Amino acid sequence: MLDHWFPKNISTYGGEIDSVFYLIFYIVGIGFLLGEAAIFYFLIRYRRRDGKKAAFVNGERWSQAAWIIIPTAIVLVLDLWIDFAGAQAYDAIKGEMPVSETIVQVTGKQFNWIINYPGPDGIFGTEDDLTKENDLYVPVNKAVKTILKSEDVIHSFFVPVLRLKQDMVPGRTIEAWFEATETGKYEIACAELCGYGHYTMRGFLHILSEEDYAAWVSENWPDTNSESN
Amino acid sequence: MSGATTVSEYQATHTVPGRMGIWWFLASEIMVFGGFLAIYILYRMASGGAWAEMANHVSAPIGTFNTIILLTSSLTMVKAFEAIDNEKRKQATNFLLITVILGLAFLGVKAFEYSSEIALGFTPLSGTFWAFYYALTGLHGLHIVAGVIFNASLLVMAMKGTLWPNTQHRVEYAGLYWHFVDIVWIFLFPLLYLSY
Amino acid sequence: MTEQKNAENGHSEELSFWRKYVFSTDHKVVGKQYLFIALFMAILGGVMAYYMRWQLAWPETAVPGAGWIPEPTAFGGIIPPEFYNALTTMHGTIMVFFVGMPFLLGAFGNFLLPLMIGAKDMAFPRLNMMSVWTLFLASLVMIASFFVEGGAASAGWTGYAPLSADPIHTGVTWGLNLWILGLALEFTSFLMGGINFLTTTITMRAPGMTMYRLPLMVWMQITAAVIFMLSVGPLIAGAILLLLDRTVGTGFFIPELGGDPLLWQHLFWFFGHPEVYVVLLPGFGAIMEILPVFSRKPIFAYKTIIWSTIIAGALSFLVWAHHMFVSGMDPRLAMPFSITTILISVPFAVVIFAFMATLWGGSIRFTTPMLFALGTVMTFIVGGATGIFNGSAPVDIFIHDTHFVVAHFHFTLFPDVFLGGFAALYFWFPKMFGRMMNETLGKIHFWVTTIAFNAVFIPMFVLGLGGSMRRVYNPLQYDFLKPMQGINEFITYAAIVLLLGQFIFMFNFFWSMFKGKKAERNPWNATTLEWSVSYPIPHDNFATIPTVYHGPYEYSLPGNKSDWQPQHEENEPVSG
Amino acid sequence: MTDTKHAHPNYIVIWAWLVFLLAISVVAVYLPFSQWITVTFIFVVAAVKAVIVAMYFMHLKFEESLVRYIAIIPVLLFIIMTLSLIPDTVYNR
Repeated sequence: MLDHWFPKNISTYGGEIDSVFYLIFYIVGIGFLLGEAAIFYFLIRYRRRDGKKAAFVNGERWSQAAWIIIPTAIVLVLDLWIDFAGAQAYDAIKGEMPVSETIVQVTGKQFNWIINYPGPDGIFGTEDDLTKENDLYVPVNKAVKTILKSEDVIHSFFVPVLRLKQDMVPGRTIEAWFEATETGKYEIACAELCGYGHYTMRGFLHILSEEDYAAWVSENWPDTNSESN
Repeated sequence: MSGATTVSEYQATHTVPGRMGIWWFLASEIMVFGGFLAIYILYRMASGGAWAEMANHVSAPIGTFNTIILLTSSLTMVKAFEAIDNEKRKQATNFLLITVILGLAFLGVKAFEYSSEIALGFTPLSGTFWAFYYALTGLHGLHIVAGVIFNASLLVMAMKGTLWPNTQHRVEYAGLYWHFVDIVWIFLFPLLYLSY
Repeated sequence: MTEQKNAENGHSEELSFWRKYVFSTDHKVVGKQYLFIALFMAILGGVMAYYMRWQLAWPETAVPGAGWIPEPTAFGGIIPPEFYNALTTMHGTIMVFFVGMPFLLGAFGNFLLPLMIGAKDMAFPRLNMMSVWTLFLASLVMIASFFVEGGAASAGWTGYAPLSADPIHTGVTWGLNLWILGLALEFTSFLMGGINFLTTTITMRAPGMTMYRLPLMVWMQITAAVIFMLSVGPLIAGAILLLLDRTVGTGFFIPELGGDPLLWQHLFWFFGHPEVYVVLLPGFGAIMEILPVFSRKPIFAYKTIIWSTIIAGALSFLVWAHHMFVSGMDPRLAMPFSITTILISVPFAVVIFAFMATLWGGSIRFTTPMLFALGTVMTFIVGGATGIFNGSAPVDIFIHDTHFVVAHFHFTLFPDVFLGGFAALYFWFPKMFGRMMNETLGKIHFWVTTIAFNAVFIPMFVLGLGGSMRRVYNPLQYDFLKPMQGINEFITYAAIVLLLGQFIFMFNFFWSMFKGKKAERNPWNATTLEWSVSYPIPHDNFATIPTVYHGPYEYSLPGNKSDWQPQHEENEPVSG
Repeated sequence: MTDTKHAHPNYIVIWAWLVFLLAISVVAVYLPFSQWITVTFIFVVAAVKAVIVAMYFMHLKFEESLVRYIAIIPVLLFIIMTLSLIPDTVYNR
């Protein structure tokens, strides 16, 4: 049932995020149901009846306070469990960035994504750079490093299927990576309010198979490609 | 302050409402100036010494002179409070007068400083250091203005004799505020004038 | 009572209409003024919510009831994106700063605090009057910002720089300047109020009213005041610098000129998270008064609750970066802040468990205030629980800035401000206006509000998990959001029901004020001091300052025949 | 209104100390120490001056503990905030 909630996941680390979510969902969900059930039970069981006086329990004694200390201790343990699972997942995503051959620079500006490919030499700022708007082409099953920048205001590079979201801050260079496991054409969205055209900031992520990607590369860099061959 | 009669042996505090209120006010002021100083310190650290060139153009002697003025005005303010505690009205009035004059002197020196800096072309738009310089000293200056106005109103009351017997404790509250503004300057001075 | 007046309050009889009802220094009148400002601004915020919801459900169609808005703000009821962004921004700002705070802190704090501690008025009555008029001015400035050229602020209620720092990015010029000024005035107003609350509570309690005999409402008010006072300073500093960026042309938050946009976010959230508790705690305080009264039981673990909320307040200063997990800040900061964030659920768990334990063994009466109080607790649990998802750094990568977050904070603030606020209003209405509110209408209002509220925001969680971004003008732009448009339409229907349901309240409120059943002095048999004075309460509250003999929640004491023991009566009350 | 008579120390001596501290911090700038030592020194001196003003001129020394907490907690909070912002604002830009 829960699978319907999320968009499709085609990222190598998307599963980690989803599983931490499920972990929290089950822990919190069970706690939630128990809590609400207890309240409902108390409300029915202890509703006002004629001639029945309420108990005088002020919770000042330890034996009484135990009724809230023990559940709180359980909450604390579960919190630490969630923290621990979260820390592991976060480390896998944001910790060491894997070595990647494909590097792309994405620059947000009102209201477009400018996508720079370094070309075969792998260096930005040389002649063989290629600039596109809103269309990002990457190979499947390869770690891709994105260098995120912004020209004017804060944007947020959001690819739902990759579980990737990273703000682009003007004046800073922020790196993020992903590795897609499926080919296809997916949407890129801006997730941070960036002005009146915020909602139109839609881009496309084209995940190409190895052959298609090679074809795309040779199409865009015909000369250098033949040299390097 | 109509309710001040309820201070009784049941209270956990012996501080009267006026002083307690001033201290809470100062606590919030500490956070406002603290926020300002934090932003300034962080930017200064991030600039990696690039501001030193800009900071070289403020005049440390004038800043030092102004610091002495403000420290002295704090002294006269607290002396006025002492005089009030000792029921020496004439002395209290005199000390209040000196405090007001010193506060105005501080503002005058500051105005001279501003005008000479602007004459040299250093405006709030001349770089982040200058923007901070004008923002920080400007906000501090506004506090000084407020303090001078408050002190002057107390001075007028003292001269007319209406400060006693019900409102003389205001000198203490005005003093607390005045010393706080002094403390802010104690930090602004090395931050802006010395640490290049 | 009039014979006993002394020189100090003798002037209260001769006051003109203006001094009595408009420029009054009486904390009870000031509290009511806060109440009316809050209710008026709530209507405004609610209408904005309606416009936004309509646009999200049926994008770019004419909104019924928006035809009056002149061009170029709207076009014959069709809302353009600029205005939509202004609506989201102003809805957030108004609901948090001009409804939540005035309603819970301003109205109930001012009205109840001196009564509850047995004081004749606030420590600084004139400062109190100034605080409400500053808020009034701030509200005017906020409303005026809609009418200046370029429209109202549209950079989000968080006002992230550099979108907010330079008019060229949004096209909003004076609208955003006025937004900053309005906020600054609002902060000033509540700083004045906070100083008053704290000083009054510390120095002016009645004989016998020790700190551990204070009603929890008072404790929550002063804790909130301290939190506000300590957190707002850096944001005031930041706001001044932002205003200088916009008007003078400095570059404190503009990267090309050497500024750092992320520092604004740090400053905003250093204030922003504590601010949530500033709004939250007084609402909880009201619940803590109401639950014992209608369970006829002492609140469970009084001191533990006090210290839990103080710990939560202290922790709230150490969690701010959880709003910034994907902001591009140093990623090493994320996990420490994630841990503190999730740990903050512990003190709140204590409070919620204490609420539950208070119900246990009680004799529960389901009056309207009690229903609202229970509704607050039961829906707030959802808000608290979903906070764990947001607090977990990896999960937040996906759900950040989606409607999941929107649903989460509405699930914390709506129960607290509106359900809790309504609970308080139905409960203390007899003391404020001398009459009872209609119970039947109150119960209908409760069920409509609670059910419609859940129908609005539970689907919104699903929307957020589907990836739906917040503040998006037209969700149909994105293919992956199109299948979920049905949810959006459902939410809008529910939101309309929620808003229409408030007419029941408005009718009940104004009708009861003039035509309601006359209230007895203590209609709920409550123990705290405010119920020891009869309506109309004179300017100086108590003819003689009461002496306090008991804690605030001595219900169903074992030796007593009646089930309540007023704080100011040494022995058990004669009339059961 | 003043509930208790304050103890009044000799304010002129305190003022003399403040001016002396001001003088050595100004002089320190011109001494040939490394920048870090100088900066640390002048800020330590500034802190000492602030404490002296607060303790004597503002009578914090003679106040009850509650008032001292009101004064100290914001200062601590300011220090915590500044320190925890250093990793991001200073080194991550």
